[in-house]
Amino acid sequence: MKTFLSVLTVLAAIVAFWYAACVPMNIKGVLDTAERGGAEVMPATSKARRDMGTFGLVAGNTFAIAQTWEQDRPRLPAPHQVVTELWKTTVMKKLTSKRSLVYHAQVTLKATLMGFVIGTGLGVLLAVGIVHSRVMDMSVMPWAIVSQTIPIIALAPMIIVVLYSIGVQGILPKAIISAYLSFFPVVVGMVKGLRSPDAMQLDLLKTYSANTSQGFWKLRLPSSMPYLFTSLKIGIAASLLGAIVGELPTGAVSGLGARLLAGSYYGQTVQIWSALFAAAILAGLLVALLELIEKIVLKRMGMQQ
Amino acid sequence: ADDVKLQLKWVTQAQFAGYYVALDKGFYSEEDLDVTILPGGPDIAPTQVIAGGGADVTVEWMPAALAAREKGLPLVNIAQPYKSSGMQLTCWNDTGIAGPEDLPNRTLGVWFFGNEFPFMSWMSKLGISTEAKGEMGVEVLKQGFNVDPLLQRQADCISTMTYNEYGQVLDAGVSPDELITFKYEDQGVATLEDGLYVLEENLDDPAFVDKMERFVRASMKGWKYAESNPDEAAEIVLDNDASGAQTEHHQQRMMREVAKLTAGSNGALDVADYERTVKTLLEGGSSPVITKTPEGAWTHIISDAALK
Amino acid sequence: MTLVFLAVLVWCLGWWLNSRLANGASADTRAVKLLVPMIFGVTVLLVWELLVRGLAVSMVILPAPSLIAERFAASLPILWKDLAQTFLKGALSGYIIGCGAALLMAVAVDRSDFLRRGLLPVGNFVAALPIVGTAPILVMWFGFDWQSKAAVVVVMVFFPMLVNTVAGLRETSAMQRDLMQTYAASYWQSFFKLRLPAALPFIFNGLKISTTLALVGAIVAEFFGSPTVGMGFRISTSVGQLALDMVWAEIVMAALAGSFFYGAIALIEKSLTFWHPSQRG
Amino acid sequence: MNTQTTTQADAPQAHASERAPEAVVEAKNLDLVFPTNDGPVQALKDVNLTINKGDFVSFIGPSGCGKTTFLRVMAALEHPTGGSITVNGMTPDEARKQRAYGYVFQAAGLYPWRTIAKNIKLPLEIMGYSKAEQDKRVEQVMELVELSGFGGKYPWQLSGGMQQRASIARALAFDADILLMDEPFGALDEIVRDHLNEQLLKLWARTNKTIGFVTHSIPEAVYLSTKIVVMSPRPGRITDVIESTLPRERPLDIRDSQEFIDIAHRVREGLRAGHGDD
Amino acid sequence: MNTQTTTQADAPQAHASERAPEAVVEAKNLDLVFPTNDGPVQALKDVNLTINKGDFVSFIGPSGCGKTTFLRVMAALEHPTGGSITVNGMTPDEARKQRAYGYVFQAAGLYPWRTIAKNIKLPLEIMGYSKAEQDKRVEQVMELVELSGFGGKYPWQLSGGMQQRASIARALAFDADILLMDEPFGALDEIVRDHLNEQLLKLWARTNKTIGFVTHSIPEAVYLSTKIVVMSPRPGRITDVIESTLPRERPLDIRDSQEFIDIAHRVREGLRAGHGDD
Ligand SMILES: Nc1ncnc2c1ncn2[C@@H]1O[C@H](COP(=O)(O)OP(=O)(O)OP(=O)(O)O)[C@@H](O)[C@H]1O
Ligand SMILES: Nc1ncnc2c1ncn2[C@@H]1O[C@H](COP(=O)(O)OP(=O)(O)OP(=O)(O)O)[C@@H](O)[C@H]1O
Ligand SMILES: Cc1ncc(C[n+]2csc(CCO)c2C)c(N)n1
Ligand SMILES: [Mg+2]
Ligand SMILES: [Mg+2]
Repeated sequence: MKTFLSVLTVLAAIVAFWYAACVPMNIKGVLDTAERGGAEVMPATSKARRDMGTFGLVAGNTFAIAQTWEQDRPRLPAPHQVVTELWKTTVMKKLTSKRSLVYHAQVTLKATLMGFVIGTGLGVLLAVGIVHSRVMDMSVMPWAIVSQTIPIIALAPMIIVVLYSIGVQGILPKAIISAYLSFFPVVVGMVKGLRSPDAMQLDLLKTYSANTSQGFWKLRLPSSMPYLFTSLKIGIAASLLGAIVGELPTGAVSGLGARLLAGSYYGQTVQIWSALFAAAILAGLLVALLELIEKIVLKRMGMQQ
Repeated sequence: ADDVKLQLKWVTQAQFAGYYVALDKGFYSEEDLDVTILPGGPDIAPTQVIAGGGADVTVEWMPAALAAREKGLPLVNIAQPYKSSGMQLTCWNDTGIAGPEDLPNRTLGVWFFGNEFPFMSWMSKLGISTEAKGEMGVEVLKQGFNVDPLLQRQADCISTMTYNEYGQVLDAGVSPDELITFKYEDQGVATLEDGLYVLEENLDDPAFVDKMERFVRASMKGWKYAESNPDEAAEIVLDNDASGAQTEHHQQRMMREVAKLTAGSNGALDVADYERTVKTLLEGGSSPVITKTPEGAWTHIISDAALK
Repeated sequence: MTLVFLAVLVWCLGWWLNSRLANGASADTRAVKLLVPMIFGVTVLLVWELLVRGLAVSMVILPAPSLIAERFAASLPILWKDLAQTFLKGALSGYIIGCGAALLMAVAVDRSDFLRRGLLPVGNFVAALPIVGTAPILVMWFGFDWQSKAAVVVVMVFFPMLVNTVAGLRETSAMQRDLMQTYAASYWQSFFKLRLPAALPFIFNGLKISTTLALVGAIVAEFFGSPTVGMGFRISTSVGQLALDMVWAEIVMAALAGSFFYGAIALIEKSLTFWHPSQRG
Repeated sequence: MNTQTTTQADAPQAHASERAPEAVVEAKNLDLVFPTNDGPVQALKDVNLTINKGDFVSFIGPSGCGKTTFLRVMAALEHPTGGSITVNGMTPDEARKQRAYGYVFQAAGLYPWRTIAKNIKLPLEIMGYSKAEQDKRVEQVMELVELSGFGGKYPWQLSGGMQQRASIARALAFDADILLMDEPFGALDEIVRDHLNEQLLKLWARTNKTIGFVTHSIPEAVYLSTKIVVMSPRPGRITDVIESTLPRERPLDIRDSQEFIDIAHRVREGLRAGHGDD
Repeated sequence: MNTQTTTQADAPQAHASERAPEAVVEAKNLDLVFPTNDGPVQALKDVNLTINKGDFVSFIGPSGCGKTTFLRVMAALEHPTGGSITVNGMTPDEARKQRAYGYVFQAAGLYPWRTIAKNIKLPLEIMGYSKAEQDKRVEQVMELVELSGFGGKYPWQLSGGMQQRASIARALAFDADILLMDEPFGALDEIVRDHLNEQLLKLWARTNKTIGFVTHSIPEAVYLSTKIVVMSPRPGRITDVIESTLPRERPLDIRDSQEFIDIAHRVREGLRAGHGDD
């Protein structure tokens, strides 16, 4: 409840700031339109306005302020424009329509989930290998880090083409790009988690002469749980980003990535923003779902007080 | 039916109306073809896709195709539905630009990703450096996907296509007399756009050649239908746009403009146009796209057979 | 086919060599710790080279490492200019601004329970905005040069850094805080003497994550508009020209710069958080 | 069980005749309930206690009876859910602001990023002692707890007992009026313990500090204290308060005196009763 | 100092005449050096010790003298840098593989995601006891350490002393030949301690386990042990090994006997000598 109130206040502050920011951001566009419409603008030509500070423009043309929140192609769309667009493209459209964000979100979601499963599965396996094998630890870990310094957006088209040339197409290439982004946080988190038992806890098992698999199931895995969930939450957000990036070199025909791109292509800022928000909301929902599972699991395990 | 995969150069839009019309009107199935149209995008190099076996035939601009050929990817032009170039440079009138001689010391938006070659040739012909702003140089920006750099006045001029970006500038509320445009056709540096290209080795296969004949025939039928029924063609394009981002108004206008560019072509490559393109590219200044006259970069076998 | 067979052989050989080294007597020496990943990397490169040649993979799909190396060596001046533009100007300045702002914000958030509760969920939301969408917007706002790349980096690194720092500042044990209470230490005293040192491992976690984000972010942003220099610019133009060797040369450069950056931060971390169990090893 | 009320009521008066006692801590009907998810835990119930200036009060009782909790209430680290408590006539919170407390926790709780010497220096830095004074005091207390020479080591390089001694040194380094110690000598052997017991008594006599001291050792409680508080668990309450009749000057061999043995016996009986309770 | 060699050399023979002793642990010239960043720390130096089957051996000495380290060497948790040690005629590592050890650590070290009962069950699961047997044994040892009824609680819901008792129960739940206990009763009050001491002696008598026991309490060491090992620090070494002459049957009041007091005196002297050393 308290959280809710705080979030609400912060949101209100952000929205207020956002509306205020719209004024200087959009004033030039508004004045250009107004000038073309024959209105009296100060200064009169677009060229002169270009060299003026935005706040000076606002001060000189107070009549235009209201219009900065209603522009067609604003530099910064006003909150209500984004919300309206979101509303129009989710609730007001048939779910199967190509213009429905829900439809596009669902396309992206499929690739995201598939990539997430592949990525986290691989990440966990790799982490287990790294914790149990010195060779893996010493040779793979540095390269896992290097792999993340490679700009995926440059690699994505090539991944798609290479997979294409060996006959893999459809959702899988996108999922692989998504997995590429999500495996790393899981590896790092799980390695940390699997190594989190302290010396005494490990020594205890040694005195029982427990074997490696017992050590894994009875000590390492349970103590890695909080780390696992933290990295899963980062991982799913990364998966979503990966799926969106993966949509671009497959022709960006559908999915949130396609919406983002199309919006960008036609300078439809409102559409970009609403697709952006849809992506963030989707990520939020996925993370919230994981959080719920985390709560249940940790409670069952007695790790949450 | 024979499968054909067509890779487009850009996203689904009226620029490719002929193919969508042929698909939708059943021209392809009449020829016993099962055609899949793969949309392109900013992150897709059609030449790379065809090299990887992802497509049988691709829509590409000739400079990029010839460049790929020199890089060791033997692409061959089998048909040329676009007769003339739609590329132009669009500037604000109020910046004082009246002719090409006013371009130095300006900031220009240019498309890269294989589309920069005509611009480079033009600049080299004008003797303008693209390295830095100055008396004899311009500042070049890698333009993104849209016309914002012009609208936001981050650039004095940007590249536009007659059928697409130029319309977007007008849609933003700008009137044509606020702008001045330099068509590449008028500047004598036009290069061929939107031809159909296949891998050379495939042409040794009679079955493939036969397939392509039928494909070109049906595509041209689609193009001619689209030219004469622009609104219907635009509608078909809209139906095929899976992203749901295109608007009817924009596609209808695009179709009309595109029709002007395809009007002069029956599908066969005009060798004079080809040679003019090669000449332009060879003159491409310090780092020309191609360094020697290409051999075997086109063939009339298919268009001849298709159009007889 | 023999080349493919050779590739398999090289792989097995490399792995065997590493097993010997990693489980050997001198496994903890600095040399071996460097050698093992090196051998792994060389093995991967060899296998790549052999496979590409053995399977006759087209150079426009995947160039062989030898070709990439050749291109790399031949294009050093261009690579350096691109690195300066993208890494030094874009990524680094964005990294410093973003991480610095996040640190300050974290302190503010940590002081006020209200802000923490209200800002963190909103922050998590903003962090989930996909860069592919934010980059074009920021290019539109901040222009084509490195400033917009820095802005993208700021947006990318801000929240991972904020979340980590806030978590770190709350990491102290109850007893450690109680001790400060019995001294009636002021907020800033307990901040500098207890919470900041205790938070360091987390702060470095955030800093390390941010290094990889920063470079990738700057490169990606260049796809959406840039001057005619920069790693992202070079990559996207080269792909259009099918100059895949150049693309890979830039990727190698990015990986080198990124790894170096990461390594530098990790080194600082080691010297500042030597006391933490994870560093005592 | 009702020894409690009588003893407590008498005690202050008995003392009063000797010298005017000045109450430092006064707890009245103190209650403390921890809300936990499987029901509330009554850690302290109806606790009444007066501690006078210069008292050395030991708390003894089975584990879980609330000794730590009561110490924490005195130091304003925990807030009672019922009753009242004053320290030097103020609330514990105000007293804490005046830096009235030195606290030794049940576990050492040294900061791992500081060396032993720097750990001991911590409160001195916070309270703004001069550099020279800091160094002098660190030197002194390290000697007192026999850790000279270990100043440059990090906590994890020391054995458990050495860490505990460092944490005692940390609490002794500055001049707190009230010293609260939670099983400070638990991890130490008898010799060191005897030595530290002696040192602590000397320090107490010299500085006239008021000391609250939790221990599990009956002889230690009897040897050190002017007042022994016996507690029993579930709910945590005081079952007996024993005023020591031993003199303030206490050589180690006082532990063989009949008086000592009698008091120890009474404490043991009280403890046993507490254990029988549950 | 030279009591060490004589006592040790004599001891096995002296015993041998009573009943045939069977050496369980034999340490010869044991050295252990920890490499740390400010130079090596000699934790054990030239340690010689024989522990016979059924012995109850206590280790006592100032903190940091190497008691924990020696226990860890016996349990193969630490490897000596010099000398040799055998357990049941094998290396400690081999003995560990045969599950010869029950170990109680200096801190409780319970797994926070397991309830008390499940914590105690852990070794039984690992060693493959049947479900029914597991439950029976958990029941038994929980009663032994007076924790019945707390089986369903999680560790953080218990006070420090209760956690320590749970960890003792965990080590008693399975049939290890050798029980190694590192200050198991340090956090408990005297009453519980007395009770657990008695219980431990009974268990020892019944099962004929060999027990290694670290304590800081002289009476506890004397009351429990057949052999008391006195150690001194820097470097950690054995200064005295005292064979107890007390009978195996030991009622609590044996602590008032003269024999008891004499042994305790000798231990105290040994300890004091170790302290004087540094
Ligand atoms: N934070 C807490 N939340 C819930 N219960 C608590 C908390 N702290 C202490 N308790 C409970 O309060 C009671 C008193 O605890 P306290 O730590 O004061 O005991 P103690 O006398 O110090 O025991 P010990 O000798 O074992 O240290 C115990 O039953 C304990 O379980
Ligand atoms: N991991 C380690 N690294 C370095 N030095 C260590 C380590 N463990 C122990 N020591 C050192 O070895 C010596 C013996 O330590 P040990 O823990 O055996 O003492 P102890 O007799 O058990 O003391 P206590 O009674 O305080 O538990 C000490 O000086 C300690 O500082
Ligand atoms: C990154 C990027 N590269 C190239 C183009 C240019 N382009 C490719 S196809 C085509 C025809 C018009 O739609 C145009 C203009 C672009 N827009 N964005
Ligand atoms: Mg306590
Ligand atoms: Mg120890």
